Amino acid sequence: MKKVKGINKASKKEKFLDIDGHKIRDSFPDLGREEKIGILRTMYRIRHFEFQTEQFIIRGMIHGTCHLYIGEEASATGAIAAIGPKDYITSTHRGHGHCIAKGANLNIMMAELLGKKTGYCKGKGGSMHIADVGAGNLGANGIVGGSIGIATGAALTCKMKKNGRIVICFFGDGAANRGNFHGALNMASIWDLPIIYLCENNVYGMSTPVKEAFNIKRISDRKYAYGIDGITIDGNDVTEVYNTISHYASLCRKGMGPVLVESLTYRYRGHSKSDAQVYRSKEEVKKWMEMDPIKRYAGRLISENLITPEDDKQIEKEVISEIAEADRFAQDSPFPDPADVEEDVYA
Amino acid sequence: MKKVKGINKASKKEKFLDIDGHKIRDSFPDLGREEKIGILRTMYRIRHFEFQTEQFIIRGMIHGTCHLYIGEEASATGAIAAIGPKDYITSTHRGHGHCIAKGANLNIMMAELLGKKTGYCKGKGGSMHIADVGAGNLGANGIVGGSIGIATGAALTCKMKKNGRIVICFFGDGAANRGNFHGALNMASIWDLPIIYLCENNVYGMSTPVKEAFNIKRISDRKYAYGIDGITIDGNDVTEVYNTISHYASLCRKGMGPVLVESLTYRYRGHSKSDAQVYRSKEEVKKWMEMDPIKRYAGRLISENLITPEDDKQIEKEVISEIAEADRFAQDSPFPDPADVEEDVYA
Amino acid sequence: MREITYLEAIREALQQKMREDDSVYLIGEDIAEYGGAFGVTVGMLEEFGKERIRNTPISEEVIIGVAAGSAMTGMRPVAEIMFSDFITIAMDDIANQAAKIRYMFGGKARVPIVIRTAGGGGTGAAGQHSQSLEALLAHIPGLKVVMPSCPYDAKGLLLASINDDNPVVFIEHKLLYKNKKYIQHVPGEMYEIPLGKGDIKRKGKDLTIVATSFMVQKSLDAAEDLKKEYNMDCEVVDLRTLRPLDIDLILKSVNKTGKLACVEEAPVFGGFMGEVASQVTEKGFDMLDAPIIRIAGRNCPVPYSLVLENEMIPGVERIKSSIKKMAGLSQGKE
Amino acid sequence: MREITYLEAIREALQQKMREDDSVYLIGEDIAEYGGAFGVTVGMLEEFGKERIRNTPISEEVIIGVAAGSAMTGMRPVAEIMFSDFITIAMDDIANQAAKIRYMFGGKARVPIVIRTAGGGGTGAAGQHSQSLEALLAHIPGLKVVMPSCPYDAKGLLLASINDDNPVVFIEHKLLYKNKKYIQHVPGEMYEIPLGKGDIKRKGKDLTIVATSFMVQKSLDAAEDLKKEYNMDCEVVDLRTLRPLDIDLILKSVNKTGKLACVEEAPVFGGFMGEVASQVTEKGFDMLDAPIIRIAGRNCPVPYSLVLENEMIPGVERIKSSIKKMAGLSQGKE
Ligand SMILES: Cc1ncc(C[n+]2csc(CCOP(=O)(O)OP(=O)(O)O)c2C)c(N)n1
Ligand SMILES: Cc1ncc(C[n+]2csc(CCOP(=O)(O)OP(=O)(O)O)c2C)c(N)n1
Ligand SMILES: [Mg+2]
Ligand SMILES: [Mg+2]
Repeated sequence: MKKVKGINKASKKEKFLDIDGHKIRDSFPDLGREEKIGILRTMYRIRHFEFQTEQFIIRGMIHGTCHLYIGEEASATGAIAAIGPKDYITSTHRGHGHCIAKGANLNIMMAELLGKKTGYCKGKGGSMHIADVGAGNLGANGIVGGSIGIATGAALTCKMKKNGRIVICFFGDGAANRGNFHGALNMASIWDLPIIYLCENNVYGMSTPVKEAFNIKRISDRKYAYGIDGITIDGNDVTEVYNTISHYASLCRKGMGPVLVESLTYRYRGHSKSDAQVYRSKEEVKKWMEMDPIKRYAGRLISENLITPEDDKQIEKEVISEIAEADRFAQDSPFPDPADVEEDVYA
Repeated sequence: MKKVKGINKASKKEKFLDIDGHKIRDSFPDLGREEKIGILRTMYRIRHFEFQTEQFIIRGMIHGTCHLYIGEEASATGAIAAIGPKDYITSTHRGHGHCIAKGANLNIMMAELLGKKTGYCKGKGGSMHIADVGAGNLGANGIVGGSIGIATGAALTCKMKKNGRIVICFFGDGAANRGNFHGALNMASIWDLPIIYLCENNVYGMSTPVKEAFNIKRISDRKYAYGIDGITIDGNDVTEVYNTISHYASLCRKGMGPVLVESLTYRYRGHSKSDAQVYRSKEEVKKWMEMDPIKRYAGRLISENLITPEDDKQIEKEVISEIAEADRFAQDSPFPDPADVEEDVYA
Repeated sequence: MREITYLEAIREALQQKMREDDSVYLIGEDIAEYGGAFGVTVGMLEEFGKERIRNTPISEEVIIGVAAGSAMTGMRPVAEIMFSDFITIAMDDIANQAAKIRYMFGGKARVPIVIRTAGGGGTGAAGQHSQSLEALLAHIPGLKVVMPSCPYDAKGLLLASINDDNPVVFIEHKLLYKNKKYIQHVPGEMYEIPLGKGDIKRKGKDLTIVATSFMVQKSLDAAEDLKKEYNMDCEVVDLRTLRPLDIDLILKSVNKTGKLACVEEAPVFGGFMGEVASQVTEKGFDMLDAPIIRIAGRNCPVPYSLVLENEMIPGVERIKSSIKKMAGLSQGKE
Repeated sequence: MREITYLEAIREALQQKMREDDSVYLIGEDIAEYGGAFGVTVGMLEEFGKERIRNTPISEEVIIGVAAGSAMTGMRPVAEIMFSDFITIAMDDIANQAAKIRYMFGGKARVPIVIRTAGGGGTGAAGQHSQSLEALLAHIPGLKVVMPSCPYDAKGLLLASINDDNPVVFIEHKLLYKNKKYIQHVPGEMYEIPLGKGDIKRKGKDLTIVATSFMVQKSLDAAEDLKKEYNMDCEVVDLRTLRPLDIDLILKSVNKTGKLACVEEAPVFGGFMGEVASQVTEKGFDMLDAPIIRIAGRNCPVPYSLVLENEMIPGVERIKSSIKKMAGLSQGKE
């Protein structure tokens, strides 16, 4: 990791937090009320989008498989709130949350899930390949870890073009054992690329518990293999995620090079469409649901008097009608024309 | 890393060494005179085998390429002297040294270099693929890092068959950035496999200096990524190599799981047949040659009165005539029959 | 007579072989508690334990490398690559290591591994979970490539693959696993179907269809329809193994029918049927009354949307119309 | 008129393009100080600096992944995979990412990368450093595959590849790099040879030889000999690009000659020429006076020993004797 001067000197009012032994500036208070509410709204959007997706699954309307992000909303939302619209992200097979947080249009997303011509990929990609390149989302990826190299390449563009942008590369705990994780973090480190590797540790890779797939307690300790900084955070606390990513985004922009952030979270649903969940107990799921990221954050906004419980309900209601609209749009949209199947292979 | 009881309690006479901050038992004194001389003989064998190979190259007698091990003899010799004949090794593109140390027949090796039917691979493999499976050498490998998975699999056999054997997986610094290094060390760690990953850090991977390919000072620090033990040793000191590998071989047999040993050494010659060596200075090469592993070890044996300078010369002379005999054997051997080209594809 | 699914036949082969031979073990992702992404190994952890049902991290290349290394030292691993698309990640360990070790070592090593993997589309899983990559594997000397089309073959071919001393890639089809339409009587005891022998799945005299995996089933359906509708009698040859290829069986059939249609699921360009068509042209040119046709996937990745996926992958209707056109029975658009 | 080698032509294309377009950069192993394993990029570090001649650790899959990600965001990387055998390590990033991104995203991304790599044998480098793996790549929708056979083509095709908005695999042949026999006049300015167009390297009327890369040169030598010795006039078609394939050019030639011999270096089984032969059979069946033959590598890995390697890889003599046999000029053993 390259030494860079710390983020702007603390003014008198500034507070520093101790997160996992790191001194991280508390930048959440800098956000205006609307921005803070926006974070809540995004989390609701993700959750209700996924509720709707789940309904589609139950009703047999999704042709392929789907991986729901329910329970992990704070991770994508907090991280992406901390970067700019021109910054890049790469996503995963469990990508709806990242995509929504990066500002995707819900109608177009939902149309893609139903395989419609109006979808982000004209029905060619589906859940596992939704991308929104214009908005800086370089795509979900059906290959676990598949976007790690791509994200690193985007960071190289940022560095070579000196455009001041950075990249967040999202991936799961399971992906942290892929070979390209290793090569990419090493390459990003020797080249000081502006990229945040954000490992969403949701306790399982499909059925395999992290404690069986790793012989280390903290995935972020892999920082020692690459000479970079690393930190493990509460991925269900959207403000902690926000503060951490703000901090490292700023350092990345100053040339510090990559960082490995491990965000501890949990998926409430099964791995995919079909999963009997024999590998975990109902109690475990319940325990995690008690730390629900949305409830926690809404509670914070209410306790800080930024919103009332009624505002909270109202926001959720608004989101639900957005989703209903997306549902309508998706269902009303036409299917692609089979004659176009060989289009879009080549530019 | 699994906790296992240390190697046999120190008797009064036993000495422990501090190597890289690790307490390592000095087992070299346990060796008899003949064994100690055997180590010197093996190093001479490797060096003169390579001198002969170099002659073949200069005379245009090697059809393909070759990677010479000159200067690195202590690493293979010390490590393999510390394990048993039934234990396994895997080797690399720079594999002659490992193969000789594991007891290969020089005639048959040299015949392979000349593409002869009498060679280890019947002329089908050449330098980069010499294997001596019967002797536990699972082969050189033309793919950098290519044998890391194979070695890990051999260690799995040892564990599943409970045969008490262990594996040394040799590979270069360059290979430590390959993706399969990552996956294999992780897998060996979670399964406590009896394997010593021996990274021969010879300062360069082809033309790329270690300091450019890594952002860490010690490759052995990658132990932190897998929860295993690791150590960096002087790979040009054959007794240090011997002591270290003896120590970890014993722990491996007791179930400790894998270890990552970084052996610091240097290749005197260019990377391969054709290498202008623009990436390093003559001074650097000279500096390393002053720490020549063979001279150092011969000096030690002489100073410990185990051999005289004349013995040393005599041993080298004997080796030189072994090599001359191998040269004759190889040159006198017939080429394979072209009609057999499609043989040995399938069992 | 008990009838079982393709999935059950595969599981039974694994179980029976593992009971017989301690050196056989399974290695792969989510094969233990979860029983594999498609449920093939459900219940096997309970019977054989963690040591022999080795659940791994996500590390395809290491799964194959480890399998190869353990095979060289006396084990007989059956490795699972969850989706055949992920074969690409392990391609060095498959094509440069496992396949070549024996040859490069001058015949002085054996690498008896089976790589089980689920291929094919039709599940809406899109471009990275639906491919038929057998052409990439069949081109590599040192590999054998097996693609069973039904429960009976699945069991017998899998046992032969495990007993084989070479690396064998065993490609199963996702749509066959649990499909009740294809259940079949499968003997309870162990038996082997030799690798390198094809099988006539339907006798006929008018035209030869050569197909693999699920396309055999679709071809059989098409043949039935063609018989009913046009009294055209197609012979359906199931390759069973792509490498070694049973070219003699194909030539014998073409010699009788004079016409050959090759059916595969992969994109047609550069697909395996190019090899079949070329060999038949080379060795049976004079037997042919008409150009050989290939009925195969469109030249694009497998798309997500059902309407597109159905267009990309050859279905019974496309097989029929292509054959009708070839036989001059219709102008049917290919 | 200056005449330069294949290697010099490639280097010139890279240099000129990099001078013109800042978004073009090189990424690969030992391409900086060392100038690449074969010397292609010698001197380029000095001119373009470390940022644009990016020397990497040994990490083939990441080289391609990084190239793809930077291409999606505005760069035009030229990635080097030192030996084409190592393509296997990057196969997921090539086949599942770079090749499919555009399609899977519904046409909403571009991945303009060139993957330069050295293919072929004849150097005694044995099984893992001598392969011709183009068949694995040409089968993947979304990739273009280019194999230049001479300096003029190398420069023009490389410039067209860099200017192309798709992932292009550009396979160079080791034995062509510095061979003075094949030096050629190459224009000093930049020019493009369109991808997807083949080239007639020798006109003839008696038989069509379709070949790729170094095999084009061997076929030309064979054709000269056949002319001298038997007054047989072979037309030699250089595919130049395997995908897209210029089937029209091949058919035009076969229509004239009635005979087709396909020559490639890869093992024949499952090789790319199966596609060529199949398409010609499908579309030009009536043009053919004789079965198409394939003259290709033996079905084994490339062996080390010179005598074996010469047997494995088709040489001028084998090309001649196979063609003579086909044309009924001799009983010549194939
Ligand atoms: C290379 C690869 N191997 C296996 C799979 C099958 N698979 C899909 S998701 C998954 C688990 C991924 O775990 P993790 O990275 O932790 O993400 P999570 O699903 O927990 O969000 C697996 C094994 C895949 N898609 N790609
Ligand atoms: C996967 C792969 N990439 C690249 C190469 C080309 N190559 C051969 S040796 C070498 C350097 C290896 O460095 P290291 O592992 O340190 O071993 P050393 O040569 O220093 O002994 C390279 C890049 C290869 N053989 N395999
Ligand atoms: Mg997970
Ligand atoms: Mg090295």
